[in-house]
Amino acid sequence: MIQFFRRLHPQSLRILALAIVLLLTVLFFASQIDGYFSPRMLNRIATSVAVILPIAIGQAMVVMTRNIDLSVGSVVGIAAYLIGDYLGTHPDVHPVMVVVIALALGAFCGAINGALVAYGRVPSIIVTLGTLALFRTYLVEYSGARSITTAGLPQWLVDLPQATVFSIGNFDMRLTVAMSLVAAIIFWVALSRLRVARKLYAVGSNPDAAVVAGINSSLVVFMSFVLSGMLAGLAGFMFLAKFGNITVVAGLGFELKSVAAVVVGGVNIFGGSGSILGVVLGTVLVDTIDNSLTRWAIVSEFWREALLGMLIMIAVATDTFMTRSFGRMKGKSE
Amino acid sequence: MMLARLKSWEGLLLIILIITVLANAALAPQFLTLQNQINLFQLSIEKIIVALAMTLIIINAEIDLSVASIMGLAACTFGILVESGTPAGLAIILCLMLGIVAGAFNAFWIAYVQIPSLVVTLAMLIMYRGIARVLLEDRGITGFPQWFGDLGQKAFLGPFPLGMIIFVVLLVVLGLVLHRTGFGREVFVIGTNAEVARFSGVRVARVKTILFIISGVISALAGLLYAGRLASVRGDAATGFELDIITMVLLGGVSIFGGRGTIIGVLFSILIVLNLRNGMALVNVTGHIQTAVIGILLIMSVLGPNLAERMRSTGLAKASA
Amino acid sequence: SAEAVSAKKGETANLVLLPKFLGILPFDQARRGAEEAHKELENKGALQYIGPTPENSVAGQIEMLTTATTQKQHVVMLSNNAGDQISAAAEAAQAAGTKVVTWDSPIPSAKGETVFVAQVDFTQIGVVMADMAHSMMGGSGEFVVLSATPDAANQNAWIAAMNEALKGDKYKDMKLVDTVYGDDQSEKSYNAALALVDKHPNIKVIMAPTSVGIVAAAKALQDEKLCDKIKVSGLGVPAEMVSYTMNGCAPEFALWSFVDLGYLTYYTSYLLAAGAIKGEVGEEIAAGRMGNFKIEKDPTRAAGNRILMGPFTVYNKDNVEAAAN
Amino acid sequence: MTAALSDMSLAVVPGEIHAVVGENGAGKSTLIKIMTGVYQPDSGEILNEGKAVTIRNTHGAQALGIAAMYQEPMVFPDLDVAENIFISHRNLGTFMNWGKLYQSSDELISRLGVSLDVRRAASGLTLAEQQTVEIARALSLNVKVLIMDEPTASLSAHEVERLLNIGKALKARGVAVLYISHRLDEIFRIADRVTVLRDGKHISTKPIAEVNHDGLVKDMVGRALDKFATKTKANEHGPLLLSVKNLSLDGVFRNVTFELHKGEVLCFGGLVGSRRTDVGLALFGISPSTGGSIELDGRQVVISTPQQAMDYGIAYVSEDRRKLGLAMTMPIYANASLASLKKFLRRFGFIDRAAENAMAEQYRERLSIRSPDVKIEVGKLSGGNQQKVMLAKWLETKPRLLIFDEPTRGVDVGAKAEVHNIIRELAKQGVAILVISSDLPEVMALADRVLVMREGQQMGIFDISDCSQERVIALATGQDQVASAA
Ligand SMILES: Nc1ncnc2c1ncn2[C@@H]1O[C@H](COP(=O)(O)OP(=O)(O)OP(=O)(O)O)[C@@H](O)[C@H]1O
Ligand SMILES: Nc1ncnc2c1ncn2[C@@H]1O[C@H](COP(=O)(O)OP(=O)(O)OP(=O)(O)O)[C@@H](O)[C@H]1O
Ligand SMILES: [Mg+2]
Ligand SMILES: [Mg+2]
Repeated sequence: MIQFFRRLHPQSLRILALAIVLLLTVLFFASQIDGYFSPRMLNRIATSVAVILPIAIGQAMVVMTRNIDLSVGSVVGIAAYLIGDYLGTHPDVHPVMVVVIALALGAFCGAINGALVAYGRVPSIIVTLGTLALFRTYLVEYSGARSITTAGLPQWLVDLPQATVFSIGNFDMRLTVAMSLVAAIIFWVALSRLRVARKLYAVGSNPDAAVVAGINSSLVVFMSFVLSGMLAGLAGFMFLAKFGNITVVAGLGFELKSVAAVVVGGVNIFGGSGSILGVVLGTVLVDTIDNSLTRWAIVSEFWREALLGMLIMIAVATDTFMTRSFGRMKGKSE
Repeated sequence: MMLARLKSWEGLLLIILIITVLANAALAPQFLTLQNQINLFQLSIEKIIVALAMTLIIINAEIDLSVASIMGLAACTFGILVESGTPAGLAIILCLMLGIVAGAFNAFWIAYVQIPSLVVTLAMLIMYRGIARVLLEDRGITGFPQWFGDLGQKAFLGPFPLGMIIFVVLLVVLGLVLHRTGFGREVFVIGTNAEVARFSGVRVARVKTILFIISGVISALAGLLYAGRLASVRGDAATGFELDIITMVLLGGVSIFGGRGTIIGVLFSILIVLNLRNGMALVNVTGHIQTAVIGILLIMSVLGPNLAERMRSTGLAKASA
Repeated sequence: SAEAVSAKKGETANLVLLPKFLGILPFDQARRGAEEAHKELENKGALQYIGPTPENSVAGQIEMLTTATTQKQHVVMLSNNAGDQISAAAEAAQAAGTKVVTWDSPIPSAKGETVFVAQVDFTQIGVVMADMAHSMMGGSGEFVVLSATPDAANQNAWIAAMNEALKGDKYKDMKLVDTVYGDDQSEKSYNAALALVDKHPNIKVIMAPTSVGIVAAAKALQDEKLCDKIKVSGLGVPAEMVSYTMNGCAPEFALWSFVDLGYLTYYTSYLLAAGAIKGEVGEEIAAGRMGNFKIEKDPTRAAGNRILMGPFTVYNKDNVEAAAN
Repeated sequence: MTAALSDMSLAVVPGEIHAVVGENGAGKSTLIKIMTGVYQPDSGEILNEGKAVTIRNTHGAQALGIAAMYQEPMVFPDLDVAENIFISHRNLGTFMNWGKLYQSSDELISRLGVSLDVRRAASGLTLAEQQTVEIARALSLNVKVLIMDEPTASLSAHEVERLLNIGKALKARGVAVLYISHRLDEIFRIADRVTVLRDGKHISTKPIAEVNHDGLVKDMVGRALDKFATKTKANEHGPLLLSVKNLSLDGVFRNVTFELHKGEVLCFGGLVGSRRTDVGLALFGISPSTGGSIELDGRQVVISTPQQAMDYGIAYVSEDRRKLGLAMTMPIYANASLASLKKFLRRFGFIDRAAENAMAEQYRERLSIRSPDVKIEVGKLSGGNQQKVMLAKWLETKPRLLIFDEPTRGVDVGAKAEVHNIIRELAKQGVAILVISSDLPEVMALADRVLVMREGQQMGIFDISDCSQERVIALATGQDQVASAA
């Protein structure tokens, strides 16, 4: 046991604690909800997580550089709406091209944020509070109050949420879930293995030292926003596919949801540390709580939000206490 | 040096404010009427009152996202109490105490367990709102005593309603506390570097606790004003106010990283936002555009000086080369 | 009874059409109706269409109503999203001479409201919802409601009316087991629909009296291939619902014309502004192409007057395609 | 605004150690920041191998083979030691090879003769360990010019020795070393030439053979200064104030026992990481002890918060002024009054700004803090002057027991003498003083008694009359045990 703690990196301690919290949460709800351990439930949570996960990953990268991106919800809305609109008039565009357009749209929005933060030297919370409103306003003005409906979308897109990569028993690995997972894995590997990606941590960890170490901090911050926007664009695409009916409020509130997932996932809100694995666990944890509460028979609709807030707090507190006591055990073992 | 910088920030805000007021007066004939000037404050009175408390919190390098939910919770609790026959006076006191409890609960996690305030108050934003929802479910409550509604709506002192008087009093009191007292100094030091404060014997946890309690009780007070002004409450009372409040504080030149900012700057920023919104509304600009304009102003107010500074320094370098 | 009051063209009436928020189709349709009437009546005044953002709807509506009062607009046409919270501002408006005509969603206490232009009779819509559920469920079994927000006054009134109707003998084998809220957001409504399915395995119908909720629920059930077991019904826009009606996910739903609602609201407001009517019970107005309407006491609220537009259309396989185009 | 640096000329030659000295705020750090591209010069040029070059940023400097260790260690707390070392390397491939990274860093670290777990996150490193990381980082780059800005400021004799050896080894390999230090003895030991700066101006550059201690000091300060003497006899002191018995903190230090009288100076000697700081922190209530007892005036006390310590009249001048000592973006007066704010409070908790200013002004004069007035942000002062502001903060609390942790870290000769005078003066006034210092000459100059620690253990405590630098080093490194075993 002692040896085990000794070998763990502090970041791994955090993830271990988080995994235990997730496990406890799942066990608790399994005792409360009939048929909780079913492929169907797994599918529900997986498809729900699939949309928010890319956003949370993007948010995590921004937070790691000591910034925050409050505009992601509006970017999701813009991407979902504009692509839906575009497909209404160009139904024959190749699916891959559609995804590329979604990423590019998101990246463009992210680049605006990134340029203002990194080169304009405006604090990110100010920039993204502003663009949160600006992007949404653009969408409202552009839409002319029209909604995107499934009727205007090509069939492949409407069928996409059901598209299954493979099935294990009754559990279908849906394409959107697979896309999200692939994105998570790419960024997980990149952030732990790719040399340039380590600069993200360096810049967040000590900006002054980053300058002295010859790291182009501005570029790193700029890129983190571009990536965050790009991933929000991807989420916008999945949002469009999954929900089909897009109004101008699409994605409203995703900013706080993604920040919640990121901080529950153990990314230091003051930058410099965090891992994609943690973000995945955090996103899954928050979404599991949310999805389970709506299915918990004894909880009335009106209690849900109060319990959600309470459970998030308990999860964060438990995770904090566990990480600290693991840290102490590790300390003693050294 | 720092003072000069802050002064120039406030100078900038003052110029923007003057331009806004002049433009409003020129474009909207009704703008300068007394009633409109009072309305302009009244319509956002709860937000601007809470913005004062938020100023202290952000200078302390913390954030309180739960303010709007505490406002809603206090308003709903008041509704439930009055409905169940509690005298309104007693209900007011109980609701203010509820604000203290909510603030103290935030403070416990932030100051003593040391979980970042963004995380704690994000969870509490959801939880306090949820409790308000539990209290009122899908109902709205009206039928408060007449005097309570009057306090929220009618002139209280001269032509001014109670909310405006509370705002001015809090502005002066919190301004003095922040800029003239030892407590205010500690708020600044903790915001600059909490470890330095701790190593200098400042009771960091205590200062933070007091701040979050102030924030909680002022939010509750604002929630009650809201209930009075609208003479009714609902589970969604004050939803989403937190971002508007934070916007006002940041536009006021308060650093989101703590340690810098002034009450005067925030006052100017509040006046700018209120006047701008009012002026745009009077010339029939719709809600989205109003929000977008405030957003642009927020970004430009920081970007503009930054760019000017950069041009000046590169200009100097060229001149000397 | 007295003659219906006709509108005199070319008067000056400054009117504001204030929806719950901007950016969704029904409100835009109401605007089209109002603009149609505006042209028709050759109003020399202005018609403003302004609205708040969805996340700031309550405060925004109050702010805009107050501003309209300051501007001395003649009438504000309000689709109220603030419940009774707006009544203080509405009373202030009335006191300053700005009339408040509500449409789509009234002020529950009617305080500060001149008259409510009701799209349908709220009691009747309750009965229709109960009937649609009845026919889809074969008269027995469990069903649920997926509403907008817990604070949406009109949805709450319709659900209350439906609950009242369900007490009738005809519906004695039907049980409403849950009411949840999708906040008029696609993603929340979609997830809420799926959660309902999991939580109540025996339900036969999801009744969604909101145009956002009903499509989201239909899409969710279709995606999960549950349409043969569970049906969706409620209030929806034909253009958005057509595919689900045709494939049987949502065999029946109802709606009225928002264009007509805007048109009628405009006529009412114009006449009020011109002083041709006072908004009192018994007055009758001639509303252009829509014919004559009478102001009556609103039987669905404790106080307040209304003009009942009606009727509404129940859409199914036979008529939805025509309406969608 | 006056220029931080003007008319500066400096030439460094391969295979030479070139020392740069000057008072605090003379412009030494500014000079090297220009050389490494952190700042841009307003005028003048830099020649590299005879060609004029513009160094736009650190990369430009690195490309020219210039690397620097800055005065304030620049580490990334969230990254581990190995990554910290190799962060600015560019040609290590696209992907991280963690195994190789750890291996190379291990090698580098052991070349420095230190033991440091390269997998550790840098957040827990002490200042000295951070400095080790910086040295390793500079070494890992194939440098032609290595600039060291006060590398020994927080090192103790043993580590200084090692560092000087590294410097000599680099010189032998043909590297030009620019060496900045306030410890003149080091300069005489390793420098080939020495440049003096004063008030941002170049004063002189001479071969080391042509200068002596007094001459150098005169160039730096502009006047002659007494060299501080080694004490041989303890001063008279007053009654017993503090008695510490078997003080322990689990896993950190144990069984520290000493007595301290009013007017007495007790110095803690030992190697970096020997946990002297932790003893200080325990006495100040930052990390309260878990065992043993503390008696003040013969009464047992429990100190579990800094406020309690301060109420007992204890003050602690931290070794890390940037992180723990000063609010860098706040003015001098606010920092100076911070620990004694209560004194300046009037009715309703209002601050008496006039009194506060007067106090700050008084310290500005007394400690000769170089700054036009007391409204200047502390972060804008040079390192040594910052140190003095921190001193002012604690002196103003009028403590009975004053704990100095590396009180002259980064302080120039003149100021150092002043600080020493202040410490002596305080002792004379009856303040009990505890000095944690890695600077052995300083220990010898100040102490009445010396306590030596090693790896969290008290190795010995003795009177200054029984003390020599050799004895302290022997105890601190454990050589005495080796000797007695042999
Ligand atoms: N960021 C800054 N802005 C303005 N002036 C500065 C800044 N940093 C330093 N200075 C000023 O420049 C001068 C030179 O400072 P520098 O840090 O180079 O001194 P130094 O010789 O390294 O002193 P020390 O021995 O204390 O480290 C000082 O007068 C200082 O106050
Ligand atoms: N930011 C900090 N907050 C609290 N404690 C700190 C901080 N930085 C350092 N310390 C404490 O100071 C100790 C450093 O003291 P160390 O163990 O190096 O002994 P030392 O003999 O004082 O060595 P040195 O000569 O480097 O000061 C750390 O172990 C740690 O407990
Ligand atoms: Mg220096
Ligand atoms: Mg130390």
